Amino acid sequence: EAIKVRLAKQFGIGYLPLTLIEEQGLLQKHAAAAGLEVEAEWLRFTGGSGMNEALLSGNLDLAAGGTPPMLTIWARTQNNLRVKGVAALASMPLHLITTDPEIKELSDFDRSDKIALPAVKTSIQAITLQMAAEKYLGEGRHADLDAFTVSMGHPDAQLALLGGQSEINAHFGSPPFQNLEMKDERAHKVVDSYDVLGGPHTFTVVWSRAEFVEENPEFMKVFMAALDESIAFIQANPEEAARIWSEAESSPMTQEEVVALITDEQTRWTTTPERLLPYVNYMARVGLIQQDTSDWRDLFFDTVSGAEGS
Amino acid sequence: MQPQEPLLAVKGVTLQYKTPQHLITATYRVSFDVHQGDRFILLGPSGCGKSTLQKAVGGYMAPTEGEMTLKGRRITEPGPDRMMVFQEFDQLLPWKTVKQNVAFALQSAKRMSQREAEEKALHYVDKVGLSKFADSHPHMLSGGMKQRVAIARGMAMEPDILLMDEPFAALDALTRRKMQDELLKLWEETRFTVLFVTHSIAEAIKIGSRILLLSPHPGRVKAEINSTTDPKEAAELERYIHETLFAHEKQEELEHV
Amino acid sequence: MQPQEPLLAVKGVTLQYKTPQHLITATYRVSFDVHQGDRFILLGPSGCGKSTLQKAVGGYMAPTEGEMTLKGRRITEPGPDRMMVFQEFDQLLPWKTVKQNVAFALQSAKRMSQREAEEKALHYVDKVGLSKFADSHPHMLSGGMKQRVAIARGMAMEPDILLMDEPFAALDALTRRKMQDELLKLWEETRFTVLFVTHSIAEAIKIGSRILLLSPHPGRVKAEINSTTDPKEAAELERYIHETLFAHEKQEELEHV
Amino acid sequence: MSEAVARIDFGHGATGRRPEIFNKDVELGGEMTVVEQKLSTFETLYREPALRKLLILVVLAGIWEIYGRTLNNDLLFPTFSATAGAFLTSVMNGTLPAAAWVSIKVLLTGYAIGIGLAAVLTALAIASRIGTDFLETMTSMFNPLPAIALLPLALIWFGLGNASLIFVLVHSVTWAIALNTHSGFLGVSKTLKMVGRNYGLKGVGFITKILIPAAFPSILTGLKIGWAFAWRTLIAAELVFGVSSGSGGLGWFIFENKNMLDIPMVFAGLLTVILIGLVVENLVFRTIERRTIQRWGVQH
Amino acid sequence: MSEAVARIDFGHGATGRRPEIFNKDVELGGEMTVVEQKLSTFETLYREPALRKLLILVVLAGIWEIYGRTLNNDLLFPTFSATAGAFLTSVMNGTLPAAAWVSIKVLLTGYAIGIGLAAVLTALAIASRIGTDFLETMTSMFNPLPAIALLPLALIWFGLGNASLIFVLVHSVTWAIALNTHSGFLGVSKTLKMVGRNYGLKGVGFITKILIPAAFPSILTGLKIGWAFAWRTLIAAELVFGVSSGSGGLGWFIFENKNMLDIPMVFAGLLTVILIGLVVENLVFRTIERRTIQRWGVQH
Ligand SMILES: Nc1ncnc2c1ncn2[C@@H]1O[C@H](COP(=O)(O)OP(=O)(O)OP(=O)(O)O)[C@@H](O)[C@H]1O
Ligand SMILES: Nc1ncnc2c1ncn2[C@@H]1O[C@H](COP(=O)(O)OP(=O)(O)OP(=O)(O)O)[C@@H](O)[C@H]1O
Ligand SMILES: [Mg+2]
Ligand SMILES: [Mg+2]
Repeated sequence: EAIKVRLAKQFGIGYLPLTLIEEQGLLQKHAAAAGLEVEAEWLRFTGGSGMNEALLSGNLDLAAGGTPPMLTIWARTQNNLRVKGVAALASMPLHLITTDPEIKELSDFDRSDKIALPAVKTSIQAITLQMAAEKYLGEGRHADLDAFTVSMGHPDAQLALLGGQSEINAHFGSPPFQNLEMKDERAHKVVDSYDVLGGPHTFTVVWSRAEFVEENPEFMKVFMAALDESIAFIQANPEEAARIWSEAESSPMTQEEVVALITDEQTRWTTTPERLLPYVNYMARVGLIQQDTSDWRDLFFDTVSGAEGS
Repeated sequence: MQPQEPLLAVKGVTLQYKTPQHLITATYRVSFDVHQGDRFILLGPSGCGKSTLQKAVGGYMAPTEGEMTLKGRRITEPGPDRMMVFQEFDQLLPWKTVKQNVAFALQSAKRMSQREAEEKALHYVDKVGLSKFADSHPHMLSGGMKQRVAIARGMAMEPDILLMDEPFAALDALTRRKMQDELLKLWEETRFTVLFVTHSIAEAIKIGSRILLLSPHPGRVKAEINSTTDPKEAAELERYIHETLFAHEKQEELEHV
Repeated sequence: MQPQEPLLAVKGVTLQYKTPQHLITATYRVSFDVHQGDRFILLGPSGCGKSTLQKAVGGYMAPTEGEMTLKGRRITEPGPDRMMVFQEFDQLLPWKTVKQNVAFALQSAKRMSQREAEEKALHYVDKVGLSKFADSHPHMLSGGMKQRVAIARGMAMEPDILLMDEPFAALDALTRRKMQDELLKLWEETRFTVLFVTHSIAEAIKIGSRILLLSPHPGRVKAEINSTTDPKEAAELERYIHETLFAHEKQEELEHV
Repeated sequence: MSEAVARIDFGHGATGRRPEIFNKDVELGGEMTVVEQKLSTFETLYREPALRKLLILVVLAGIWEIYGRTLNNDLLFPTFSATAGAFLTSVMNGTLPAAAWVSIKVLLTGYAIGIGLAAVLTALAIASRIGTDFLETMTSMFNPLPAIALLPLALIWFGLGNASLIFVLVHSVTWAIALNTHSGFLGVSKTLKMVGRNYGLKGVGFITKILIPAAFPSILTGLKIGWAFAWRTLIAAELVFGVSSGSGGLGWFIFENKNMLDIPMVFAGLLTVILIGLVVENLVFRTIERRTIQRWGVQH
Repeated sequence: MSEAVARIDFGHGATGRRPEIFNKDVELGGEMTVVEQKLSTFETLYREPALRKLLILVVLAGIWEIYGRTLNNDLLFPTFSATAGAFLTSVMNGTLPAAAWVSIKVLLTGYAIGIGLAAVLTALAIASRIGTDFLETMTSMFNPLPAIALLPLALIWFGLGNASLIFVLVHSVTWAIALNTHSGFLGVSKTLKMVGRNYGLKGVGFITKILIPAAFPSILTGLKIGWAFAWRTLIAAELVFGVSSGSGGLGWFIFENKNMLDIPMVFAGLLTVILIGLVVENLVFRTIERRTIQRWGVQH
């Protein structure tokens, strides 16, 4: 009997491993090898919150998105549904970019400036910004920059930033938007999340409900195998991966641009979670979530527990 | 005195309009009986509650006090057994042509086939002299023409009891006479019962077999009398009705002078 | 013959209603002159275009052919110098009380102060016998009462020319006579001009100083005659008008028989 | 009461056999006492609209509670009691009232401007044919456009913040009100229009003194729809348009709590919208209706 | 033409001096020729609604083009010509028609169900007092709720995909139509209602044969508003609800292109919404109006 799975991803280069799995039929391939039959339905969401709702209502099995939605739902469900991470997809840096030449560092922001980011206070960018503020401006000043932030989707933020006709003069984005923005001569980087966290950190993750994972251990193995293969493929054939991705997403970026994104020295394609604990600890400390842990393995099913995460 | 059961029995009926601010008594303890085949006229000054009485008989208003029965059964809701011709000009369905307005009533109320209904409708539309306008919509008619359509509709329905509220008021002398004659002719044929409101005493005597005289607002019964067909008696009756209805005003006028 | 300039000159006026499907000619080349102080009556069968003519004089319709001038100036739009009393019952503003309906007209058209307008309004509301209902909204009135409010409004405005379309049709004999007398009394006082539509030949002779007889649809001028106050002449005139208006029908009837 | 005092047989017609009845004392009037039928207690209660509505609300809350309990999925659909608890908490700590107040301020501004714009458009439409065509064309073109379509223009013209929000609100309010008002104006009885013109009223005077009162039921419906859609749009727009932190309204309150998966709080935010809707309907719109439409007897 | 043929002086009243006029040949009728005033060419053209509307559209497009050029900011607001170009391209390669078709299918389903539900609610409201209260309460409560509020329930009841979208659409359509229909029903003249009851019509028959045609202008306004808001909601909801691969509608088309920063494409998607709006207004709603309201003479 076929196992029906519903998987979701969002827009962006961060979901490249999933795109490859879909486009290359890796799930079916590994399922066949394991003697299973898998029917996969791929869904697209525009944000983590809709995805979480779909997951909670049993309309979705594997969700993929940024780390905060996963951490939030993890913190909320440990007493009931037990939603946890399945695997990381990639570690990528987030850049705070501005077009204002006056702004060199965080302390240069003032009332007249506006920083666009996906969701004030709750998105990974907003949290990273707070952590950056704590680190660069000093203890207890983590919320100082919140007053300058504005929630806005990446495309709109980029248009506003580069369109230059609004008061938005900074954008805490994500790849590929930040890379495209950096091409503009007025743009420069103010903060790099890797600096804030002290090294690479996971950007996109896959998560699921305990019920599904525990009922389909074989499928989880198939999924992990497919994920491993696609990541290996990305590392081995970045050009080919770029081509497949461009085609699947009908991206307007050139092949070179996509390859550059994939092979960016800061980007790491790995299923191993990196530097999630600082996020969890920080979010728990400022009260964004009610749970805390000192072991990153608490955040994940045993799919990746063999790895050396953090 | 009258062994026969009345078709419509109105017993001590008080009709009131209630609005949040006001309580208006339109008629006060009005009683009368209408028998099968009567041409019963309601006559009274403007605002004395004639239309209100008709609406109550039509089943649109429940009396505050008293009782109205039709064939022994209490009147509780409107129905096609009591076909109404209203005083208002907007009683035609604007989305139907003249012919359809009449035919639709027949189809709805009598479950006639469309064909049959249209034939009958055309017949009555012709009777009121509107054949040329059979396919016009009501908004293209003059006031008097609209009222004639309503009359045609009422007559075409051949109801047990036809309630007509000043149907001929908007008609010129000749058309009015024609309509009166049509009504009487139809009555001769089918002997239906009609409850007719009018302002014209002459019309009351001509059309009616029995006449109810109402006092000014709120309407109470002043008299209920028989009509006549004899011209000399009619003249006398007319004078009498005139005096009865306007006695009060006459006195007042005298007092004023 | 008549050196005096007419107040209202209607010259060869054809009035038509155009709808996507139809073209209806309401009146055909009608001409007449109304002089200052005339009580001019339009008399004719139902649907002959009397209301249409009034609306054209009122400035609501432009003639397809011909010309209408008021004091030598072509009529192009409605205005308070030609106050209208319509045939329809829904001519009162439902959001104003009886008193306000009259007063509002005075305030809007004559820029009277509210106080003055209300005083005058009450005076005329009293004249039509509705003092008791001065603070009622129109939906609480009977058909005849509504028309009386409209009459009060028309008279209160004291316009150059008062256009009345069957104003008394919904009134009972007594109220009607009272209203007729009020109108004539007012006319005695101010000698305004009135263009009056009626169905009653007797009323035409009583109210009018000059009478226009129209043919059936489409309306054409059959005759324009003077009225009279002499009772004997009046009877003769009534008979004459009756014959003139209904000659055609009489013949037809004869042919039918 | 009056009594038959004389019987004279006048007529000799078909039904002439019947005795005639004459009441002499009618003019005198006498005291008019009316004996009314009493209503049962149930009917008296049932006649009270506030009670009926309360009953409906209680039933709805009950259904919510029961459904929430059977579903037993607090992260997706909390029970009524959990929502009410969250509501009380956030009312107590002031966050919810603050957010609601921010939204209401913006909303009322946008609503007022929208009404004004609708008035202008409808006035033009009534005044001339090209105005009618303009209104019809604009409405059919712009009314279906979602708020995101306006984002670029809003950013260029008004920048971030409330001005842009108001712009979007105006967009969601204007067309609905204009459509209803215009169709209301067109439906005003020909006679009433003639009466107004007869008074010499033209232009603005004609519209405010004749058309608006005469078309009031339609306009009020437009206002109700506009009000509701203003709320919807505001809440959605706070997400699309971005909110500077610290100044968020109800939309932001909902969105933020949703992001933190604090679902009872999300529902508390929605409950606030519902409550405001109920209050406005029953206090504002009902009162207007009672004072106008009902008193004028134009709805039956 | 008729001619005065006799002059007899009947009266001797105040104005009795004037000669009397008698036209004998009136009854014969004669040919009735009417000489009409000619209209100027400009006026003839101006009387053509299609031309006037076209003019408005051309002017609007012109304004767009000029504003777009002066702004010269293709990232925020492309010119009309750039948008038209993108529109043509995506029509040619079939992506836009496909997306539009997906949306239209969902939309029509939701719209139809919404109309049905509104009909039921309004029927209940007309039938009983508690029905009226129910409709009023539900409308004032739920109409202001944005689509996201329904998301959890939609997910539980219908799962992902079109069924949920339709649910949200119904929510955006029903209340507006029900409000308009109900107020239309209430505004139907008392006399017409009495006429209907007089025919023995009750319940559904009364509603379909009397109330609906009599309240048609109101209902049509409700339908127009519902139609517009269905579009708005659909486009916004496609983003909230996500899409299974390859099945996106116009909302998704817009979102996707925005993500790729292909702004002319985004505007081409919006232009499609506008065009559909124009077509529906001028072909569907106009035709209905011409066949009903205009023929019946109920709007002036
Ligand atoms: N809808 C209403 N609300 C309140 N009062 C009303 C209503 N309709 C009529 N009335 C009042 O009831 C009384 C009787 O009205 P009705 O229409 O029955 O009079 P009528 O005899 O038909 O008069 P008319 O000959 O003028 O038509 C009047 O005093 C009127 O003010
Ligand atoms: N709005 C309209 N559209 C089309 N035709 C109309 C319209 N109004 C009136 N007519 C037609 O014009 C003719 C004259 O109508 P008008 O109302 O002037 O008659 P009238 O003399 O006032 O009749 P009545 O005495 O019955 O009121 C009628 O044949 C009628 O069908
Ligand atoms: Mg009456
Ligand atoms: Mg007329």
